[in-house]
Amino acid sequence: MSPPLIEARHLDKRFATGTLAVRDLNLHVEAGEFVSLLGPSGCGKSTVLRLVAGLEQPSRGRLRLPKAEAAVGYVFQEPTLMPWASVFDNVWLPLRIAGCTRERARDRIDTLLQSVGLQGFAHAFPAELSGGMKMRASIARALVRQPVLLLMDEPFAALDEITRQKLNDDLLAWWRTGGFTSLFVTHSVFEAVYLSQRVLVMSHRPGHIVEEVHVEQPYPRHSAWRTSSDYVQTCARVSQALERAQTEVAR
Amino acid sequence: MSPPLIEARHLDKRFATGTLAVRDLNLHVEAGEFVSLLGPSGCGKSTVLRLVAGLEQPSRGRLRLPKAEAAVGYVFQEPTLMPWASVFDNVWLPLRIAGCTRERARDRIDTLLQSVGLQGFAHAFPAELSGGMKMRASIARALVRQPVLLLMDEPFAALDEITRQKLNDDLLAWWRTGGFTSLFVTHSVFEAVYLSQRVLVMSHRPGHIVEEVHVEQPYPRHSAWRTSSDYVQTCARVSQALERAQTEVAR
Amino acid sequence: MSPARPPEAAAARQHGRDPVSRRKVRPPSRSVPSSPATPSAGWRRLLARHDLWVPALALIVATLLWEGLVRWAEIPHYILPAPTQVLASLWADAGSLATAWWFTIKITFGALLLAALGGALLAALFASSRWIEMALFPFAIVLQVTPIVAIAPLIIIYVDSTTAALLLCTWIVAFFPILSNTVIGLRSADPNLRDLFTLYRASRWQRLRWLLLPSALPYFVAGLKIAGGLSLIGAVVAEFTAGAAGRETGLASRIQEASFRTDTPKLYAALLLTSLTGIAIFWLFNALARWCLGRWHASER
Amino acid sequence: MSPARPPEAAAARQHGRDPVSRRKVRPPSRSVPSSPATPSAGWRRLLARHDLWVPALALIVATLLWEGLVRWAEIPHYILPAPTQVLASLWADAGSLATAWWFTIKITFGALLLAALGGALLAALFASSRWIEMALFPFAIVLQVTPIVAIAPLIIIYVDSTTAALLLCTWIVAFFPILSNTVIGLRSADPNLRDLFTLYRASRWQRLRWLLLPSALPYFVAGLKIAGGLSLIGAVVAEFTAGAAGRETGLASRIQEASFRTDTPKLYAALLLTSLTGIAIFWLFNALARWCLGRWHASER
Amino acid sequence: QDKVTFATNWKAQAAHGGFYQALVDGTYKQYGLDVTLQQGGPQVNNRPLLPAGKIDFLMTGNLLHTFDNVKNGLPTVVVASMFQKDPQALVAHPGQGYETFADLKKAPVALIAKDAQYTWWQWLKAEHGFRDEQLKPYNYNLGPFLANKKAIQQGYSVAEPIYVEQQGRFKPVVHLLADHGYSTYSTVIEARTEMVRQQPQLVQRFVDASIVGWYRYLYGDRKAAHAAMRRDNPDMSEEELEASVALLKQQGIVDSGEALTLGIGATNMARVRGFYEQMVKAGLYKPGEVDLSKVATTQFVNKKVGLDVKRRLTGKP
Ligand SMILES: Nc1ncnc2c1ncn2[C@@H]1O[C@H](COP(=O)(O)OP(=O)(O)OP(=O)(O)O)[C@@H](O)[C@H]1O
Ligand SMILES: Nc1ncnc2c1ncn2[C@@H]1O[C@H](COP(=O)(O)OP(=O)(O)OP(=O)(O)O)[C@@H](O)[C@H]1O
Ligand SMILES: O=[N+]([O-])[O-]
Ligand SMILES: [Mg+2]
Ligand SMILES: [Mg+2]
Repeated sequence: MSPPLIEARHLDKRFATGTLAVRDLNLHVEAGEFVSLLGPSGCGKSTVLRLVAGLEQPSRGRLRLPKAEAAVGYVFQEPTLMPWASVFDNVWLPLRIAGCTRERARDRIDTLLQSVGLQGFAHAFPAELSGGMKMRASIARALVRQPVLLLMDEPFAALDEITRQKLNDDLLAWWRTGGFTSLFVTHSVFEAVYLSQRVLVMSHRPGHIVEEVHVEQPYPRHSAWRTSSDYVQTCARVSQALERAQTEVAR
Repeated sequence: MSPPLIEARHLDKRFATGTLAVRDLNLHVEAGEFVSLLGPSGCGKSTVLRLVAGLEQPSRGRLRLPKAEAAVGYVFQEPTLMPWASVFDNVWLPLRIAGCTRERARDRIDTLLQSVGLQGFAHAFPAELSGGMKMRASIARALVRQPVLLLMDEPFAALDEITRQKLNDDLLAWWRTGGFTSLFVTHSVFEAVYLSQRVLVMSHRPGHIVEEVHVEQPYPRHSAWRTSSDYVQTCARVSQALERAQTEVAR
Repeated sequence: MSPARPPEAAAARQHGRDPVSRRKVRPPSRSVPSSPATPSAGWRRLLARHDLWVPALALIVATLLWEGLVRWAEIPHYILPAPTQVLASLWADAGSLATAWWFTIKITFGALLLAALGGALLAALFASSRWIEMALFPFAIVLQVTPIVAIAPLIIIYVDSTTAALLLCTWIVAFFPILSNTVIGLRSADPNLRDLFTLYRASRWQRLRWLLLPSALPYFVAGLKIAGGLSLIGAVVAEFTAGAAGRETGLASRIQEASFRTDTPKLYAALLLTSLTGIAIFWLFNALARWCLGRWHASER
Repeated sequence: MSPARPPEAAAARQHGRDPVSRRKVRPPSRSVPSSPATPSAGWRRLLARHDLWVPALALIVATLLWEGLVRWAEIPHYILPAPTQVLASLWADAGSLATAWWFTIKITFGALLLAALGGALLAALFASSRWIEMALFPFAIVLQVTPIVAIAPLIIIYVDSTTAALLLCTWIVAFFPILSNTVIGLRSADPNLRDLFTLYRASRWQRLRWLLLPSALPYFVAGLKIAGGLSLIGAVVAEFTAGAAGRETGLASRIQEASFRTDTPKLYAALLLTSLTGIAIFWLFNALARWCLGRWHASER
Repeated sequence: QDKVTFATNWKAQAAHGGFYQALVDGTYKQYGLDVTLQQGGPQVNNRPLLPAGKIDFLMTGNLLHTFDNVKNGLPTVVVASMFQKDPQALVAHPGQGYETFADLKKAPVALIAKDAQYTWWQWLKAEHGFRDEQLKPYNYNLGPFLANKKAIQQGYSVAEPIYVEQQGRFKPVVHLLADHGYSTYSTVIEARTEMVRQQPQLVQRFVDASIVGWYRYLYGDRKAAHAAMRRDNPDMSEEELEASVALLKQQGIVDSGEALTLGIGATNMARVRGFYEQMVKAGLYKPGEVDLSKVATTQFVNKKVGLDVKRRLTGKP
């Protein structure tokens, strides 16, 4: 068996302000898995993603990360677009850093913009986009370079249900063809269950993983499954776990 | 009958870039109503809210707004906190502008921070908050000064389900005691139906209101109603309207 | 950034020219682009350029006040000449003043170019390493606070060409604001965007070009606005101390000549030219700021 | 903003003192606040203050190189004195240099204070109305680009006190960077926050105090960093041109005397004092920037 | 006691000795004057202060400045010419082929201060064939001159040679401009015409007291004057001041020519006219451009004032 792609053992993260965001976190993600992370607002989900991306250093504990050369895609919780660059240039950035010219990147970017519904806005500047459009540009950017690990922090929160479902399906299709590992933060139990193989539920801050729900449904998953009782039951299990996590007294 | 608080007739909004965000929008909100606005991402919901707040001028059409002295509360789609001020000072701002000292404001602010779950973070700076916490601070700010009109642009999108439901109930309670008018943008059909008397569904950009769903359920509404078939049916009606709106060919 | 811009962008640019009318609340009826080209369209367009005629008007009013003051208080011309006398002198000496002006302009823009390049490059170097910054910044400050007059002998000894000496002195005066502002600007990049570049393993050079420099642009341009005037005054002061009469001479020589020969109207004519040049340079950088920040930075929107 | 800060904030401030070590990836084992007070704690704390010893070391190295160059190339002392000669002269003339230094310091900080106040107030005035800005900005530029030497007689005629004349001249030199940067800063406020203030119907004054000024702070401080050095050099140059009469004399007089007498070591001793003062002022403003921006602005985090 | 302010054109030095002498030995007070001495400096332009009424008397280096004033309609006039000869000189390194004045125009570098570049340098060009290509600015620092053996520079014959000797340890070649046709008076006292008209008595007292001051400075005990000068300009040493005085005497800067008979300050309008005509020839002025009757007045000088003092001090007739 190959070693896990991500492995965190007894991780603490205390910020300079003194806030302990994460305490004694244990996490284990295999290469190619699709894992969702759920938890109350402010519990440390974003912090975990940042730790996994290497953007923060743990205060304590051991963290094994993918090799430095591995391409990581990251959808930040805020759109994080360069305000001086057009949507096209923003999406181009990861490829550009990797040495790909505008011409060679054009097809891929056009396709991606199409699928996030931003065709016609390639030349718009971020300040001229709606909130959801910014987020979609940011999603396109994370996918433009075939990632080995895709970290997404509530990517679809600002989108309407229909766009959201379409992008859920697109994401699953990309994941299945791309074979990347996906760590997905969301507040939607339905989304977490629909997308992932495992749903991890975090406790209140200082956050740690308190429960894990396995979703047995094989891929490809279709919208039809959303109406099945299996789906509803799994969602209910996650919701209950979430409720337990929220009411758990701080250890 | 008193005149409507907000009335828009044949409103167009074209931005300086040439984008036509809103076309021929008709809107009518009575004083004291709770109205939700739903629509695909980028259809012009935020633009409508900004027009109603007087932050944008319509390119064409007639718009009747509340009197200039009326206190308006606004939760922007992005948190829009002052980065140099603590959470307390950010929430204090509307009162401070109205001439209320820190001391006199303290109780009200503490209560509000408590109810959005930010107790203990009064002295934190925005950069030290999670995405959801920023949004909650921003919600507290919109409510701190008893508004006549409350405009909320996807206020709960970044929050987990449990916090979201709690805040939904809080919001309804405030609305019923405060007697203000509420115009609420959301992507969640469930939330829209749970909260409002009328749900307005917007078409694709250039946006206009294509359908209107009345929610007959009287207030107070409780979580129990969420499991009733009446609720589910109303939600389904809204969803279908939304689907029709999305597939509607541009006029 | 993008080579091909859609027509929408062009419209925005057009619009962006006029910061005042955009802030006004336009009545709905006027919002539809109208006003077909009438004979007086050019004139009307000029009227809409508040950034041109408001300052011009203010300067004219000030000039009239000055004229009035001089006449009313009977201030003798050798203390403060009236604008009419200054203009008469400007007209009478137009030839020699124009030559001098052109020479000063060349030094000013030469030094400004060097200051912009030097300041930006040095700032980029500082941004690449906090250690380099801490080690070298003191020397930049030393340059800024050393009076040219004091080191002029050293420069005269080691720099043969007068033009080179003038450029050097002017550069010393002008480069610091650009350096200091750009260093701050480079540090002001959005931390989230920094993280993004780290994540994509951008090289130092890529990070500098695509993240830090655009982030620093507002500060850099602010530095340019300061350095523009400074390099003009620097060119004049440098010529005071390191220039020589006779051959290539600029406005400083005209100023000094007029001063030593108590020709006050001519002195003020030269000062007037300097002032107008300073205003023009500032205006130029304002336009530059609008051009390169107009579409995305709050300061120019 | 908030008078009572929780202990967390104090900890952050403590931490914020040291921008370098924060950027380093700290090994997990070190992250827990440790290091009990040992006898060498003070010494170690100094070692951690890279912002102090790195520049000091760089200056010392440069001094050694300079000494070496002068000795190796046998540069005569009247062209470029060796640091040892400069230090000897500094020591020999310590008394008169200290008096002069103190006088220059007073002018420098007086003018700097006036420049900061004047620049900020004027910028606030400009921010209150685009028309006022357009009408008055040209005059600010005129002040910036008018050489003091040329208008010194006018100032001496109308300003009686030498100190006042010096302050005025120095102010003219120093205020523009603050004005220009602050104006840009005031315009850089986040458009969303502007909307927020509009929505809550903040008065002009409230908008200025609670939105525009904090937004402008990074630019204002950047302007201060430039103006600090400029007002020092301005104090020196002003004394060159407007200060000879009085008994009270500053570094400029020492520089001039030494220059006329070709007492180059003393000239450089005075320049050295000026340079060190400039560096100290810059360092002061760096600390100020860290203090007032450290917790929220990217440039100091 | 009438309060008057007298501004010099430079920091205190031996060339201002007579005025300091009159100030400290009570001569001015004796003449009913409460005098304030205001120093000048290289970047300090005291000239506009006189017509503006901020000062009452101004010391000026040569007559060219006064010509310009008159030409430009400034109401000032020369009331006394304290130096019969201008100490302005060109200084060169010895043994570099600059033994004659004519050699100087071959120098590759001439370090000349800015105000000179716009005044007598023009005359040197027109009259003696100097060229602008030689010019480098002189900022009153000897470094550039000492560093370049081929360079020449301007100098006050009673000051710079002493400094050159101190710093460069050699005796420079000194060529006085006055010896080559530069016939201006120097260290002239200018006053406002209005004051000359309305308070001739006051002007007369100032001129007389200054003349007496100069005699006492040159021939009497000047210790106190030197002390006062060194207060204003702490960098001067007693030795330097004494050396300057020796040169003043040796070169006959102050007390020579007509001054020997008419007293210090002697002014001859014919000489003023002669100098003006030379400058016209050199192209500095157009003929008739300057009304010479407004340049100077002999109303206050040529009255043998102070000759008795000199006699008493020197013991010679
Ligand atoms: N300042 C602006 N300049 C130019 N175009 C703009 C501007 N603001 C919004 N738009 C355009 O107007 C349209 C509507 O934007 P709006 O923000 O109202 O959408 P929205 O319905 O709120 O979408 P979302 O659900 O994604 O927030 C979009 O196409 C957007 O590109
Ligand atoms: N840079 C920081 N400095 C100090 N404290 C921080 C910082 N970033 C986050 N925190 C704190 O760490 C805790 C966890 O934050 P995090 O952003 O990980 O939450 P989250 O689970 O992503 O919440 P949300 O669902 O609201 O986005 C919060 O209490 C927050 O206040
Ligand atoms: O006064 N000097 O010209 O030397
Ligand atoms: Mg988060
Ligand atoms: Mg929106």
